[in-house]
Amino acid sequence: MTFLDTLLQQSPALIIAIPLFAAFLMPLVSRVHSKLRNIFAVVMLSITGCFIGLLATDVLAHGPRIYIFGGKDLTLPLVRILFEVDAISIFMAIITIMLAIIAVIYSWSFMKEQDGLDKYYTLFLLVVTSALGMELTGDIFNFFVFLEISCIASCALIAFWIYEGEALEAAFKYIVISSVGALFVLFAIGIFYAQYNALNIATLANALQYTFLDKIALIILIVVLGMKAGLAPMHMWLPDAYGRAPPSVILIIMSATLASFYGVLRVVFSLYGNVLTTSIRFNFPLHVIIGWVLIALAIVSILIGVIMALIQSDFMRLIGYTAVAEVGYMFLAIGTTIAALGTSYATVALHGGILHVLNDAIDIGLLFLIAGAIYYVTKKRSLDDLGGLARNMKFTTVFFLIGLLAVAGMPPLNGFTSKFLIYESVFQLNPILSIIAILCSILILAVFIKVLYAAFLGPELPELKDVKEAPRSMLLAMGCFAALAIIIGLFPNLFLDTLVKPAADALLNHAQYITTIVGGI
Amino acid sequence: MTEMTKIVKTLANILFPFTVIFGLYIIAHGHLTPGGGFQGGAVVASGCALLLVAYGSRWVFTRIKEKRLAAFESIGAIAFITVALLGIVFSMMFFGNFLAGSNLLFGTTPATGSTLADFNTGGVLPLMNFAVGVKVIAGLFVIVLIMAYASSAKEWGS
Amino acid sequence: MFTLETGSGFWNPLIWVLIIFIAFLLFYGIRGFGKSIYKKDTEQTKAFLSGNKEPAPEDMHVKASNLYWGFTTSMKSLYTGLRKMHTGNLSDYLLWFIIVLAVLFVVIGVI
Amino acid sequence: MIEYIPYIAVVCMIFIGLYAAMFRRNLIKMVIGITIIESGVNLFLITLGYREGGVAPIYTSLPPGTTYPEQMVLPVPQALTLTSIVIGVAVLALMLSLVMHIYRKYGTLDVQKIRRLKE
Repeated sequence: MTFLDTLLQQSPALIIAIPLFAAFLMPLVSRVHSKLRNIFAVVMLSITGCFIGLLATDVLAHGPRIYIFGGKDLTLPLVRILFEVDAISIFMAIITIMLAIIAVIYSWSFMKEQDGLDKYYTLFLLVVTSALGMELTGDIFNFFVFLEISCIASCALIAFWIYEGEALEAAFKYIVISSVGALFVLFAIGIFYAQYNALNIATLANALQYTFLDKIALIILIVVLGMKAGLAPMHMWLPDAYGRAPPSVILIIMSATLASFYGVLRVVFSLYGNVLTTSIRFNFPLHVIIGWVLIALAIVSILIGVIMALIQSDFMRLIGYTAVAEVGYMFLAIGTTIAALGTSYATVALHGGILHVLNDAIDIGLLFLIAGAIYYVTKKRSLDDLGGLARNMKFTTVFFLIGLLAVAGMPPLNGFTSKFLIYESVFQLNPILSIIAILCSILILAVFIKVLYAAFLGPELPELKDVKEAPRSMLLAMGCFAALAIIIGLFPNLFLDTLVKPAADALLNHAQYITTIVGGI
Repeated sequence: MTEMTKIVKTLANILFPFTVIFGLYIIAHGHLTPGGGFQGGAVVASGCALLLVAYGSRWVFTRIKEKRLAAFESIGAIAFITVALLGIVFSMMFFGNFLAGSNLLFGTTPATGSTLADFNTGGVLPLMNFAVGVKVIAGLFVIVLIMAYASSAKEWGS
Repeated sequence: MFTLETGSGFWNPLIWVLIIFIAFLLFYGIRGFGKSIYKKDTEQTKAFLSGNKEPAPEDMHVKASNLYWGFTTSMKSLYTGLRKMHTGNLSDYLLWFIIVLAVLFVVIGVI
Repeated sequence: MIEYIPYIAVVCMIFIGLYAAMFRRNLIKMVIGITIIESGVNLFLITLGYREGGVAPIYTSLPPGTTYPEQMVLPVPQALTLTSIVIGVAVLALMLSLVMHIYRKYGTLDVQKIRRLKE
């Protein structure tokens, strides 16, 4: 057992332990020196990134890997907490750690003159830990605990600018919605434990008979995790929270949101995998009904997100509504996959949906960083009193152009690759859905053209005369996202074959997910 | 909260040590009797609430520094995670119970069936209980103090 | 290796960029043949306001909220409906959560 | 019928809590409503582990003559409830401190008036 093998074997636990350890070391480290604190945060996150990369190479090569907390081997009754790392969970972990590292680099200079930064970094690392925990865990109660930690920590982060009343209001709305939702998830977990006397996702999936109570649990899990991901009529907390939090915090809340989206995937594909095709309702199999429910909610959230984004004047709130529309695209792809389970274009839709998770994280992240840079330099939130920023904010304008083309799904950039896959496959399910998706993508382009004209072009405003370019670490963060957007745009197959296809296969054949645990006993 | 009369203060003086000792007892015997880090910490924090009610928040604030509580809280959390990481070092498993069965601290394995409680059992569990206890005591102290401070705005004249 | 195969179509970004680059060169060449009577900062570049004095550039800047003025006024009924729906009231957020829960209860067949 | 009463109590508490959270205008009453929902769900978890004539699952204080694995009450749901109570304390403390700050900034606790972030 070489040293690397032992590291690999322990990596699922270390991926959670290191950021947690760093989170609680932060108050002590920041007593020494503030610059040391920033370096400490970046170093700890990149170590976690290395472990995730190490684990990714192994999981993509040899299939799911289990990690048992506190016990050597699988013994019945399965009481220990299990981590089951799958191709889809390691893909989401890569996105989370990428967002976290870039957000730390960004907040290096964005948060320079704020105080209370050791609590900021502690909460920051707690949200990263809980997002990673939600993605790696194989135990449904452990998923609930990480969901709650991410709720509490990100709510405290939304309220970071405590002197602004709106941030407090947004944080209070977020915590009330999340805690009511999480209590319903706990109710669903109680239902599972009552019937199957197990908390492990694989044993539950194996034993699930889709009784009356399981229907209730399925609905509660889909609705709550959909609300946490920002699905249609329950999306209203998202523009409030994204509009009023510091931009590096928004990146982290977005990774928690994508972890909830991963939760929906895990519930529908793995937990209810066996019963999706067998149980009948209105003489349709269950997967058609769930698929069309998700598609309906997705179309509503795309329409609401885009139409509301058009009339916004606050820049960050406008991107919040676009984020709701982008989550709608993801659920549209997942809904098509579930509705048309087993057909060829279903797997293409799943590839599009999973790739769109990565692309959306990069594009919306880039736009939030740009909005943060503008707020940092001009201290103005509303687009009405901005103008002519392109003159002295050259790099930010170039990054904004890349972000604009990417989020609207224009060809050379990464938004197009995943939206192209989604359009192609959704068209084969029902052409009208694809038409609505394309039109709304054009409306997103219109929204950001408005921002381009209002904020960047136009004459020089007198009060914005002495505007300087954003500091270097912000430009570095924006540069990373812009480079990633171009690379994924020009070489989609690189990411599609190595990361997205194994992740889609891991979701589709849920038997492998179950046998790694149930078979092992 | 404003100060209370002399009688309440003397009663608080008598009661406070007993609540703290009772809370520490619950933390220490977490692996034997019902209780553990969180419940014991809550009992000790109720002692702090007792002091706040009896002596008023201004007096308590001069005695308990918020900075030191934050340090205690992170020390408790770091102790918990180091014990878990030591599980990897000694027994190749995160949260591994490397002390159980070894004749080191808390090492003896208890006999099955209804036996008398033996404090020296449970391996890593008591250590984790102590760490969680320290963290919860500091954490709940801070919550009680901040709530007292925020709700008595007129007393502080802010 | 670089083409993205979806069941019913394909997409190759590199060839697309190549074509756009060639088209750009072509366009630049054609532009060269145009008459170069355009001189900067002369009467040609002044906006024709039928003799009125040109206001200061700051006031000419169209603000963001009235940029899509036509679109928003034509969709006036939709927008007033959507604005009323987004009340920002926390009780309504929970109400929407319960409504979606109830709709799904009916659709997925609990009641 | 007698063993269904805790489940009926759970459903009633969840509905009362939801009613309070949704239709009460005072923020603090909403927070109290959420605590009621939380205790309802905790009651649900506890009643799952109930055993007829059960004994607390602690070896050292077993009353004489109990066959210990069968008559013991299930410890796992109690562990779940304990974690849920710990999380409930944290969420409650956060919500109440936010309510205090909101009162200081908005001057009111009426949820209808705390609506600066609308459409």
